[in-house]
Amino acid sequence: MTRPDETPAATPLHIQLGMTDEELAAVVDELGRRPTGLELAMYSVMWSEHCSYKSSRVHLGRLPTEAPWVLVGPGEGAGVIDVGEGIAVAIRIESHNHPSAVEPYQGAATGVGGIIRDIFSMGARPIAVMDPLRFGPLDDPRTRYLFEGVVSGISGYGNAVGVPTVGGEVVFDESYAGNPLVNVLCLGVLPKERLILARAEGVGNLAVLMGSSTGRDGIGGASVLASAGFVEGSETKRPSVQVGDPFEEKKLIEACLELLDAGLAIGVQDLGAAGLSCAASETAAKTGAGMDVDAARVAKREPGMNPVEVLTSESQERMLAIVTPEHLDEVLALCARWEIRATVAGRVTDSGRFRVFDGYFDAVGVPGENPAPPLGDDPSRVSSDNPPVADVPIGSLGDGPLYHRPLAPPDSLAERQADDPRAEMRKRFPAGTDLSDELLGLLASPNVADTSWVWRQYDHQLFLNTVAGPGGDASVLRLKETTAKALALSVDGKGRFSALDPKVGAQLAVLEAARNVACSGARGMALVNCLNFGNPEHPEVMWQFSETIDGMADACRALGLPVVGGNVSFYNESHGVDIDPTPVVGVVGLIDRLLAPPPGIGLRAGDRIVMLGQTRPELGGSEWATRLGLRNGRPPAADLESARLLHELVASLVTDRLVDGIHDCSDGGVAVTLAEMAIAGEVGFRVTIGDATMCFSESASRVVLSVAPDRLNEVLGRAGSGRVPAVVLGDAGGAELHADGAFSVPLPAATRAWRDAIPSIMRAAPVVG
Amino acid sequence: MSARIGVVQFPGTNCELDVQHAVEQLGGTAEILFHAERDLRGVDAVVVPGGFAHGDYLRTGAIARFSPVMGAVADLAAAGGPVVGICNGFQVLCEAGLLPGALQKNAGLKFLCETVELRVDSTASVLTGGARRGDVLRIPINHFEGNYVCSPETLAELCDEQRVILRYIGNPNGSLDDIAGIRNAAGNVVGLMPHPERASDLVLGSDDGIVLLRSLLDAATERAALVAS
Amino acid sequence: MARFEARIDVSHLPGILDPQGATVEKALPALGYTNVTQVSVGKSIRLVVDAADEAAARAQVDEMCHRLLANPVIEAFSISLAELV
Amino acid sequence: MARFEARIDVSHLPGILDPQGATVEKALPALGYTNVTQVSVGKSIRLVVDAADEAAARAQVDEMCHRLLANPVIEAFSISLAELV
Ligand SMILES: Nc1ncnc2c1ncn2[C@@H]1O[C@H](COP(=O)(O)OP(=O)(O)O)[C@@H](O)[C@H]1O
Ligand SMILES: [Mg+2]
Repeated sequence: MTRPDETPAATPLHIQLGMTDEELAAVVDELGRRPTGLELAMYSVMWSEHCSYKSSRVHLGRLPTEAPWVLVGPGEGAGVIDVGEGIAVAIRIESHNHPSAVEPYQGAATGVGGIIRDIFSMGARPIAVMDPLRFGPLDDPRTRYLFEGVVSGISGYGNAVGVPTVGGEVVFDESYAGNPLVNVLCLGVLPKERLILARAEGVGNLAVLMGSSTGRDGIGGASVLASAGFVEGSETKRPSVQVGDPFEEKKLIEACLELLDAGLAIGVQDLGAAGLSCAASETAAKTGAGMDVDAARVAKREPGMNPVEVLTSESQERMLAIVTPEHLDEVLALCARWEIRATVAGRVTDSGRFRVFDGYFDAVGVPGENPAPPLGDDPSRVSSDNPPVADVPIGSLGDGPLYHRPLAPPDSLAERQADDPRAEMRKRFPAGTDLSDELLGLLASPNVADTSWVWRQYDHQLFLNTVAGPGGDASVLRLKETTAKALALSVDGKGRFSALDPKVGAQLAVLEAARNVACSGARGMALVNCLNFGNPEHPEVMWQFSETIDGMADACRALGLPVVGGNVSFYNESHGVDIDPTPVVGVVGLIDRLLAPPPGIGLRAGDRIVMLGQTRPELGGSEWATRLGLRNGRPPAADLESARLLHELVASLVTDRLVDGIHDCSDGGVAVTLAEMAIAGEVGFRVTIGDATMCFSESASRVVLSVAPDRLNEVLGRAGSGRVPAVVLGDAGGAELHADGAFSVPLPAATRAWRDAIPSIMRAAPVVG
Repeated sequence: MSARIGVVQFPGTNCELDVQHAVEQLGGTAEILFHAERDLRGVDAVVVPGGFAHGDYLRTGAIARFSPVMGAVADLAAAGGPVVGICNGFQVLCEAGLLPGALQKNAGLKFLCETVELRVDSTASVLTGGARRGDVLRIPINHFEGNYVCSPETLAELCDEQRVILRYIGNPNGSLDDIAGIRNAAGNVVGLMPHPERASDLVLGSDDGIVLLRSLLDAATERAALVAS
Repeated sequence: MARFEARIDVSHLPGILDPQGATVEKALPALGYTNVTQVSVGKSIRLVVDAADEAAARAQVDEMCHRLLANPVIEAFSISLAELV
Repeated sequence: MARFEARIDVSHLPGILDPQGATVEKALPALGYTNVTQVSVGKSIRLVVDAADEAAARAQVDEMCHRLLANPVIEAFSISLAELV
């Protein structure tokens, strides 16, 4: 465990804490003296990549963040948008990649716990979680162990804390074999007047620490896990594994929301990375006030914990509430009712400094009691001439270094882009080849196959909002707080495309999420991103990052989607190899009047099948090419304007109930889209698509519709006036998946291949750590 | 007059608002009873809803059954008042000894959230009074510990006295004799793993749970009349 | 007044099936362990209790097991005590 | 070939949070037990293994704990063996 007092004398402390000599110099400069051990520990965590965004900040500014309905943009616990009728929605996404690689169950569980705290710390009731997940190939036992553990962790924590997991993603690709990606999104609803920010102001007001006791677990978690790349074995990190307690968090949710309803808090902040040092200093820094903290007032889990451990511990399920002394008793009573610990750990000052004491508040009469010391601990000394163990300018912790890291495209990129899979595919699959086995193979690919093995383990129905749960395009949640509004949510990432062109890859991720949302009849309202990248000290990685930001910014502008929050995860690498750049986006859309569930993805017998959008011979980065070992080429083009037109048309077709079934084209191309629609509708089809390339191309901005014959003309007419290309592919009916000259597969065979793929792999040979 | 249903809230309970919503959609009134309360404020019936009371730590329902409110719930049950435990509530009623048996981890050792088919096997209970024997209902389950077990003697008793009110068609969790829900001898205390409140609105996929919730409301109304007279 | 550490071993009653034990047992052969049988998974609870003497401590722990720590309907328990000095 | 019964006691590593133990401990005073501290809840696994001798049996059970029965990242385990005759 990285504890300053335990580390070998050889390497200087700041190096052990992951700080550079320059960063230490900056601290000395800031303080005009050498920092104390505690001060150094606090700076090391607060200035870590994870907390300070020191490598990414210079780029993130290029994202569009504004729209009239945005109430809170990036920079707070969560983004907040106004959905009307006095109701607002808070949303945020976070990564927990490294902890999940060390201990999949607890890593994922504490990831869920952390993102949920971000949401209710804004005054919102968390009502939905989504979990975009990425692993190595599923035939590797280590991957099965991680997959099983992560899914169990999300299930175990999310279900018990009482927040439904309504959707997500699972992707399996060799790029993530050594470094899985576990991202979690949370969404909450609140009456606008309950919105609260993490602010500490008013000299003499008190910082009440609520929830779990503070332990040695997770000390230095942020700096060690997020700054140092994830290393094989990782023995050194194991002691900093965190165990989540969903029961404690559930009580915290109820207590905090009650606190805010009663108007008892001035500000609320969750304790996350850097624990108390971050929460206490950040809240006061935002108002230019100061903060005194007394480590002796913090309830400790273990005997003999020193202030360094107390201030940097990242123990889970803790919140900080800023309250006035008059309200203290009420706050403590409310916490007692919910059976959660609450202790006065800090006091707001006007010193402009962050000061940490160890036994001082009693002496100077700060209200509140010292918690009972853990067994074997001697009560901490108390004296009024007890000097601070840390005393720093309060702003300096939060305003870490800013790096303009060098950028350079990977040398191999041009070569990879030039190497298009098409020629090779034509060789392997000359015109007229029967593609039935190719289709069956794709349906059985874990990237395409039925994911219900995952989401059946998640409570995805709690709160009676889930109108469309996992298994379709976007998830749809009704807002019972409103007359008839509903939200649509989708998370998507396109790492393979990003690897071939990070700018286009980012655009394609935004387009797919927005397209999914449009397919449920919603209008896109906001986007959050989770940017999973390799080592920022590699110029290629920073180039990929910069390109990603530009691509995402363009796509968001074109679609009118403000970016209301995000998260950057660097150092996703193993054995020095960086993961494919993997921006994951979550898009939330609004349905103004939800009168009946959206049509869903199923075909209806007797319907005509219509494709909106244009298919081009685009196989670069496609599931089909990748399965056959071809990972090169260019990703599909991302035509932003035609995407915007498509989304508008599709949303109106759905809200006007002109289609019986609708599904967007993504992994595996239109052939897979049609197969999924057939499986869902339990009916076959006869269509004309074209050759293998046309069947499996992953051209963007395409949607397949199941349309009643008597509505066909209206649909085609609307497409025409909406300037969206539309073709009739054929008809739904029978028990055969048939495409002229391409494939012909019995529906039961397709259904089995798709449904059994993941369960049978997970049943085979039990997973081993 | 509309029946008043009390919905118990332990720390960790999470379905209380859903049950309240569903009851009110059906024209009943429902109020939350915090676990620390000792009296039931004169409600006509009690629902112990789903969730994770006390985190399900140690055993599901093990700690919850000692909450002050449970004394009053036991009194209501003894007096013939309707008491229904849904999911975690079923587990609590078993731990409290108001219903026989116990619920263990699912046979597959996985949490299961899915819609299952149930057959109504007894209508002699406050929850199935309005249903017909043999009716098949599509209602979601949402549990890790729904695997019903009891001694052979208890099972024989349950079967002989037709106290199994709901059975799974296609047992999802390994429950003994496909048991999804049982009642006490008098029929006023019921426990079931499936969530009727999650099947109370077509926009959510099924309204097969309404017949059960209605039966409960009717039983509560009867109880109210009885107490009044 | 003396202080005792109690270890309580909670296991399934005979005849009550044990889903966890069964699953583990099923998993073992695929891991190359073909010589393992009768796997059962129970709980092991540790606590420290202050009491006048061992008899009093045992009586209290036994009562705690009956009331809370074990479920007599499906579980058996055994208690071992050690005085802490 | 001999046959051994193994009892494996799985507990939390020091410093690793034990929410179950903490919650049980908090619940006890309400039941009238005010003299109980340091409650922790772990797993107790029983199994029967056939092996050449005790050393072989112990080696295999230890390996099984590392691979499957315990999670060395957050759990400690101790093994006790008894030959069955
Ligand atoms: N890890 C997961 N957790 C919950 N739901 C998931 C997960 N992975 C996939 N799903 C659900 O399965 C469905 C299909 O996922 P996906 O194929 O990624 O959708 P799309 O291709 O339309 O983005 C979606 O409804 C998604 O929410
Ligand atoms: Mg889709």
